[in-house]
Amino acid sequence: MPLMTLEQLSYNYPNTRGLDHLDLTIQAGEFVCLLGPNGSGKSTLLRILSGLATASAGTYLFNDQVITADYLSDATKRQQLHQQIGLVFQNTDVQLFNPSVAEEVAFGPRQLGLSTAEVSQRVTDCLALTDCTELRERVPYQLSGGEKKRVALASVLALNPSVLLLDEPLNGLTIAAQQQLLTLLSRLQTAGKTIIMASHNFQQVQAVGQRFIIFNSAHQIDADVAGSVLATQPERQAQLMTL
Amino acid sequence: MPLMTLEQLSYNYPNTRGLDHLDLTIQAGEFVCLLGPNGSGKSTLLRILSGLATASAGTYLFNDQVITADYLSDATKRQQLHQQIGLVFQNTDVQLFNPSVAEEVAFGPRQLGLSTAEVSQRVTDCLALTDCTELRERVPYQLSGGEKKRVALASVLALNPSVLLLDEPLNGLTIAAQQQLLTLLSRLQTAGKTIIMASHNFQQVQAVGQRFIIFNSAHQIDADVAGSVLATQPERQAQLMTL
Amino acid sequence: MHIPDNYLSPATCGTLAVAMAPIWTVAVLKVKVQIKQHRETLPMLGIAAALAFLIMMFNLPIPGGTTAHAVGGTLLAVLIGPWAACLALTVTLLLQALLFGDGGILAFGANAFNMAFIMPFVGYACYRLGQKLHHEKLGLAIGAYLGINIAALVAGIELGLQPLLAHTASGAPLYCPYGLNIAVPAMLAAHLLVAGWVELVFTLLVYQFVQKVAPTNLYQTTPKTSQRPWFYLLGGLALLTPLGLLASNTAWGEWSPSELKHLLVQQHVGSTVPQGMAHGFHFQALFSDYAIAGLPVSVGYILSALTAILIFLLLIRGLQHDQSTFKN
Amino acid sequence: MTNQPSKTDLPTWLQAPNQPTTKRNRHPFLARNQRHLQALLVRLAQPAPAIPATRWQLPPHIKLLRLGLLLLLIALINNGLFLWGLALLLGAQLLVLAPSQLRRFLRSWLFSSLMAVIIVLPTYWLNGPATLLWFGFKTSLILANAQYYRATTNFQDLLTGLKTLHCPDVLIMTLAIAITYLRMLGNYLLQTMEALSLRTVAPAKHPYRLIGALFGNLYLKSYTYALELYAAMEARGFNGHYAKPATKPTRWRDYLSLSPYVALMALLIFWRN
Ligand SMILES: Nc1ncnc2c1ncn2[C@@H]1O[C@H](COP(=O)(O)OP(=O)(O)OP(=O)(O)O)[C@@H](O)[C@H]1O
Ligand SMILES: Nc1ncnc2c1ncn2[C@@H]1O[C@H](COP(=O)(O)OP(=O)(O)OP(=O)(O)O)[C@@H](O)[C@H]1O
Ligand SMILES: [Mg+2]
Ligand SMILES: [Mg+2]
Repeated sequence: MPLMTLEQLSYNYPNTRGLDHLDLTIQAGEFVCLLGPNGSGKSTLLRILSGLATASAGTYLFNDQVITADYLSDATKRQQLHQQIGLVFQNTDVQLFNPSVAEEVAFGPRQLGLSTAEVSQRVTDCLALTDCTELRERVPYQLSGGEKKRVALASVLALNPSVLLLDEPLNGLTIAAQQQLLTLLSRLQTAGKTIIMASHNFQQVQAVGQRFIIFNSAHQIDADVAGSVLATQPERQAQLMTL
Repeated sequence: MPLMTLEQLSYNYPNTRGLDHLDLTIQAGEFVCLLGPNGSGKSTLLRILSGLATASAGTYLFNDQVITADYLSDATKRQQLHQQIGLVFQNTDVQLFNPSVAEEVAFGPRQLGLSTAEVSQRVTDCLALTDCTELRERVPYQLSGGEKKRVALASVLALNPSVLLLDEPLNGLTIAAQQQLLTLLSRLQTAGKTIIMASHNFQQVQAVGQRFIIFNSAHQIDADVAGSVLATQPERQAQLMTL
Repeated sequence: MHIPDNYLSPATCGTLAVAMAPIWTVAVLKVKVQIKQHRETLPMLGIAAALAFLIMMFNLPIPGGTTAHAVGGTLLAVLIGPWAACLALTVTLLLQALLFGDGGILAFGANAFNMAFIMPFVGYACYRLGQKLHHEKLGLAIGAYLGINIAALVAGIELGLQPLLAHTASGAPLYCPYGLNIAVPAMLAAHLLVAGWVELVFTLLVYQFVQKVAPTNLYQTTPKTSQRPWFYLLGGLALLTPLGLLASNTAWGEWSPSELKHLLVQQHVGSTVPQGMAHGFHFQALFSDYAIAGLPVSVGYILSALTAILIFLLLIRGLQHDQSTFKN
Repeated sequence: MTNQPSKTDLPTWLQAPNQPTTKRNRHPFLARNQRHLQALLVRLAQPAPAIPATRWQLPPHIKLLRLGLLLLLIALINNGLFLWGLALLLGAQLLVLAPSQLRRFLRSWLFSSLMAVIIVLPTYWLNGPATLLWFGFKTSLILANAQYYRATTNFQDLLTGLKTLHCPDVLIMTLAIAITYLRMLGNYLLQTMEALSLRTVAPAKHPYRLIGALFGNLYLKSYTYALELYAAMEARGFNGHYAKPATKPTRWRDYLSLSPYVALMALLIFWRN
């Protein structure tokens, strides 16, 4: 049973098209990279997958449930979906709203009804994983761009979602931090999480991604290749490098 | 006469340090790249240079004028400064406030009192340079991340400032767009503009930058090397690659 | 609390708009000084206006299962200063009236008076008083609650005076049909019981957040300022009273019952003279236990003008007290 | 900085699959507010298109003056026939609207009129139907005129109109910034609420505390934005004065278009004395 299935899914913004008739199946445990030019629909797809927006046409199935506006209007069902899917926004500014970094990360776990000790354990772990331990007592909105990005990731990780959606998580990180993040993501995948990540930099994600979905500027999927296949196609790799 | 001079300049945010005793001289016509870990002070330096913030200690001279809070409180002087220095923010969302992309780009030239024909010429040119022609009638806040970045750049270019400060302008752009932007910047430099750009990706800016200022996580300048010197130091290059 | 159009007579609207004029003038002058010191004040004004708009459209859950929204007058006054808040709220109200159909266009002056003047200033005065007594949060809470309730009271009075000020010869009200005995309790009950608490909780929580995260971003008071503007204001109000008298006495196009019957018959709406018209005294009877009802309209108007002035004096008293204590 | 493998060793809880909890969420207010905000943003993104240029467009300030005069007249006049005439006049103007615009006009006009009538409904029992009818008629006429103005005026026109009527610069600037920021802050608030709802995996114990954080953040954020935006605007030549795009000079016939209303008003005052 696939984890997520899109069938002829389209999404229209008020005046523009966001996605155009996508067909896509994602299995649990995959590491998928979304690539494509600016404005091709990567962020839009992640919004659909996370249930922030619902398809204008076509269907989206998550765990064999059709996700519609109706489905999402049921608070309990929406909550269940959100527990399983974590999204790190492209603009992480909007994601941080608590008065301190520690509280930001504790926000999710606390809702789950974990004990105080468990919550603080999670906070410490997540901050360590994303190298934010020193920022613990800082105010999120007063951080530098890259710091915000890492805190946002930590706050999503703390929920331990089984599907992680990441919208250009490498942007604004130093090369070292990028490497560290990619390693972390591979580990998470090994631990059974599904990871879907939008990125521009094929070179960086090449090593970790197992499947590459390439959008074109018509908001459609141009190609959907497995990493193993790609490894045998050097000319395609070269083309992706200069996307 | 140097264009910009910093002397023992420090900047403190309410609770944290932003910059720690910088000494720096920048000549007109240079292409300077700022590198360094997250939170090392790159954005803060650009804010100081653009007159958005003033030093907590030390002095900043622009064209032999000491830029202080007093100096900036004079509207005419502040405006003169701002007209010479254009800044593209790290979070470009803040920069876009007009109802359409065309108006966004036209805002500056119109304020300068150019004729309607000149204004529309500039708009067309700037949109073409940044590959935004198709976005002309779109609403700025409804663009994708990378599109916003390009529009913000176009709107600053339209003013034809003599100094361009760019805070991580490559983030979120596709590799092709990054290349195009870098070429554009080199051309601008050839045309006599001073360009100061913060970036994480040494590899990408290596080809265009003529001088590299490397910050450390103590908010100080670690190294300040010319591109020509760097070319003879492969081990240093390798180190910068993994910064 | 947005009063829509046609609830207030044009005379009342005019009076309140003119009453706002000196306040706006002072606010613009004050804010100009503020801009000189902190140039971010100008964009901050616009932003505060946008913020107020968002606050007013944000539905907050209340225990009964329904929702209410806060106005944020007191909160803005504490965040950006009362004068700036006055201007910002004015802009919000203008925007709502002209582009979003929230609150009347003619009634703009009245709405501005209630929500952009009374609310922030009452709230701010309480806050400063609390600050002086080292209970600023208590002051703020009381200010938020009192601010919205006094504004509601004034709105209720404005509405409730209409049947007295403007009616046809036979006594049928031309504008808001509810007298003081209905309008005031209705407005007050809604605000004392629900809206006031919503405003209080909302104000406190946002304030707490800002204070915890960035205390420097709260409005820092500047030392004592002159009292003169207040007297201009009072003078203006006093001058306006006769004007209101002129405008409010009778209505044009006397609307006699027989004429109306004719009209209504023509439109097949009804063939008899409407109840309220035929028994115009019913209306009077409703107000019979009201002392004002027996008085000529002009006297009633003067009384209400006096009441308004008195409320102002009380307000000023509050502000004065805390300003002079701030000096030491 | 080197990559330490220990840093990315996963803690055990992160390796385990998550256990979904099911608790009822009693506060769907976030979702509702999201919808409202979305509607607002859509509205702000597509300012009402002005009526297709017929013979001549009224300049913005004349439009504003006309609206004021009209509303004042309707409020003052208590003669059914006159009001009827004004209603016909408006109806004729409505004919020029595009069908879709007309539908939108009708929808919001009917809705707001209904609201107004509901509020005064109890007067039916107090004063009889006449007061109710009369009030309802006048109110809906006023609302229709205001709504017509809204349907045919975009934001820029309003600003230009106010500017021509010599509104203080501070006010116009504030208005201009307010509408800009309404878009930005609205968008920011919407996205934050989306992010919040994604992480609201169980009923919030203190929904109000969340709201405090939401708006507290919005304020602080906007404070920073204020500084940066102002610099960005100044950097682009903005000098504290609102530069309006050149407008056509007002012609005599623009003023003439106001004359019926002025005449009516004069009549009104004259008649009364
Ligand atoms: N809020 C919005 N309203 C209207 N159109 C939008 C909105 N957000 C995005 N779009 C448009 O939808 C299309 C897809 O946008 P999307 O954000 O998904 O692109 P993307 O692939 O994430 O691009 P980027 O790499 O620049 O982030 C683009 O044409 C964009 O202009
Ligand atoms: N508004 C603020 N308030 C308080 N501290 C801040 C603020 N902005 C940045 N800082 C802090 O100042 C230091 C320098 O930040 P700056 O934004 O200049 O870093 P940067 O080099 O641009 O980092 P990045 O690569 O992540 O963008 C950091 O420690 C940061 O946490
Ligand atoms: Mg995107
Ligand atoms: Mg930065």
